Amino acid sequence: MTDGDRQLPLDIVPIEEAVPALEALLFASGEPEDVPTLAAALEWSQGDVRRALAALEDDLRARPRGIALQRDGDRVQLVTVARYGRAVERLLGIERQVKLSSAALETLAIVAYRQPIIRPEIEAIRGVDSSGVLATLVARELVEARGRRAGPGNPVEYGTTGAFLRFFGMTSLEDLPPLGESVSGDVPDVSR
Amino acid sequence: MTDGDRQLPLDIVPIEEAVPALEALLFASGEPEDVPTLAAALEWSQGDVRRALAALEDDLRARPRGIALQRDGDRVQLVTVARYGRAVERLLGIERQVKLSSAALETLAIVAYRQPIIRPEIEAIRGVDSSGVLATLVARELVEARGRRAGPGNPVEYGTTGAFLRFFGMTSLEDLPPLGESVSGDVPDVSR
Amino acid sequence: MSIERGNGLLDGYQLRLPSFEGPLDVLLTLIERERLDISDLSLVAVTDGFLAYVEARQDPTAALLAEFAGIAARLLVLKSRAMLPRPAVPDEEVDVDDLARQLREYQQLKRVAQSLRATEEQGWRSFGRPPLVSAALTRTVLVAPPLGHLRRALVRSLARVREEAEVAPLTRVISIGEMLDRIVGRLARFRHPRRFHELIGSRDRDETIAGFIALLTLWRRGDVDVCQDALFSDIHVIPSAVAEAAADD
Repeated sequence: MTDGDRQLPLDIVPIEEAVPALEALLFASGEPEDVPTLAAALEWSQGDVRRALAALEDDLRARPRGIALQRDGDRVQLVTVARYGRAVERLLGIERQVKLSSAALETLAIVAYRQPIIRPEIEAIRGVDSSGVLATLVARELVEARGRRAGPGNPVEYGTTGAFLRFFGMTSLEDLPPLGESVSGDVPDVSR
Repeated sequence: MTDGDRQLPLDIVPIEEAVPALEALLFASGEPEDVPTLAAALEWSQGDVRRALAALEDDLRARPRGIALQRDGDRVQLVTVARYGRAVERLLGIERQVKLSSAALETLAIVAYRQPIIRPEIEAIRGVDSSGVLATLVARELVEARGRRAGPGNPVEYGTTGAFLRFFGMTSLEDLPPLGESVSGDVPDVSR
Repeated sequence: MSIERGNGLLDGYQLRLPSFEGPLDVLLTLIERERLDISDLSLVAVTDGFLAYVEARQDPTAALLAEFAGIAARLLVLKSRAMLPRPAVPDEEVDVDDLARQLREYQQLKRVAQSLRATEEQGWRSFGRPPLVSAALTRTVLVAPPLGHLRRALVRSLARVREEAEVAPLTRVISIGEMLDRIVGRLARFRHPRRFHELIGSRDRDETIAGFIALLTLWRRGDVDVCQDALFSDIHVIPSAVAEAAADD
């Protein structure tokens, strides 16, 4: 993509760009998506999405590619081709030492001390969007959904897991270092 | 290559299939990978991996595609092209975040061009205290601590993240807008 | 009693006060509004406008006032040099305090920030891909930080929010204009040389800075004369009327 392409954003993606646009959407999703969902995101008709999916499928088959379109009933998903499966397994088998980012540690601390907590409450404390970092903590099984809070929208409540306790070498949440009076009183209460 | 051939997992990927193989690996990983890790997974030399990455980058740019190769230092990752940013946001249900403040953008620009940079250097350029705005950028994972600079007090050095590149639809720091030439040094001398 | 308002620029600035990020931002806006290139000469040209802006700011925090005062002092040094005959300025001093160069660098980065803002508003943005949950668990060996870091992370997060929520100033600090009135009032009462700290009536750091700028302003207007026995010693302030009377004798 060159600077020349850097035009205004595409609020509505033209139908001629069906193949790259669907590739971008299915790549970012990582989950099976159905036609109505894709149609809503692209603001196209469902018929246009179906034709576009067929075009993407043809395009992926026409050249040697590492990814393919998988159909499961009316749901579609991008997956890696079997041909490179062994290399993919080797890659995913290579252990990497990863430290929690400071954003992840901060979010984990908020969940640990304030559980059960909903995302807007976390964001009220941190002052920034926390959906991505929360998803990472859930993927690493340090944080989990605990159910839904009664109220408008029934938001998901989050809490820490057993893996979280083991990770920090604790036997229960009572092992968390005490916060002290001065800190515990200052948490913004967004429920009011 | 027929469909039948593609079903067979290869133990060692021939170098001719570098482009689709790397596409499969980076797709499956979803995270930034460095050259040694990719080389270990493919059982290729690091030089081969570097050449293969360049070939993948060229291939992705040669046709209208939905994904691109992001380079952040020595780490590479597949990302969606910025052109479909709005449609991806709608699919993932990402609400538009609170806009970055002018102070945050100013600080971000300074970190991007002058990295690695320490806080006093940022403040020397901006002329104002920047501790609060820097903490916000770190919390948003647009800026990260990179280590400490040798010297008095061993101050923390900051740099931009992969999330910074994606936030502004860049695939590498080379996509940063150029610093204005007209102001780079040859300012007309009005005293004449 | 009010100090001169540089070319009537001030009215426009009062409307735009909240958008300024600091003294360099104000300076840059003044220069760009006059369509000047950044140079020592153009800095001198907007010095009055800058001082008027500092005076008009209603609610500067202590830290911000100090930053504005620092730039004001550098501007006044430039201005005094411009007024003095050339040979009086040692050459090596010219590069020591290169405000113009700093402002040019700031201007460049400010333009980049504006371009980033446009990109952000366009929604021109890339996305990665979530790692497979199984891959996130099997591949990555998370290195646990010490338990105490958890508590520290929460405390830091809470502290950050408090810091940013603090839009109101800590305390009401004296404005340059008020300080000018105070100094002029006391000078009028005494009618003979006084020491700087007697005139401002405070040892508070911010009031001292405000007092110093006010004094420089009075000196620039020719209302007072100043002298100092030694470096860093207290400044003696002589009302011009007194100095002229002494000269006439």
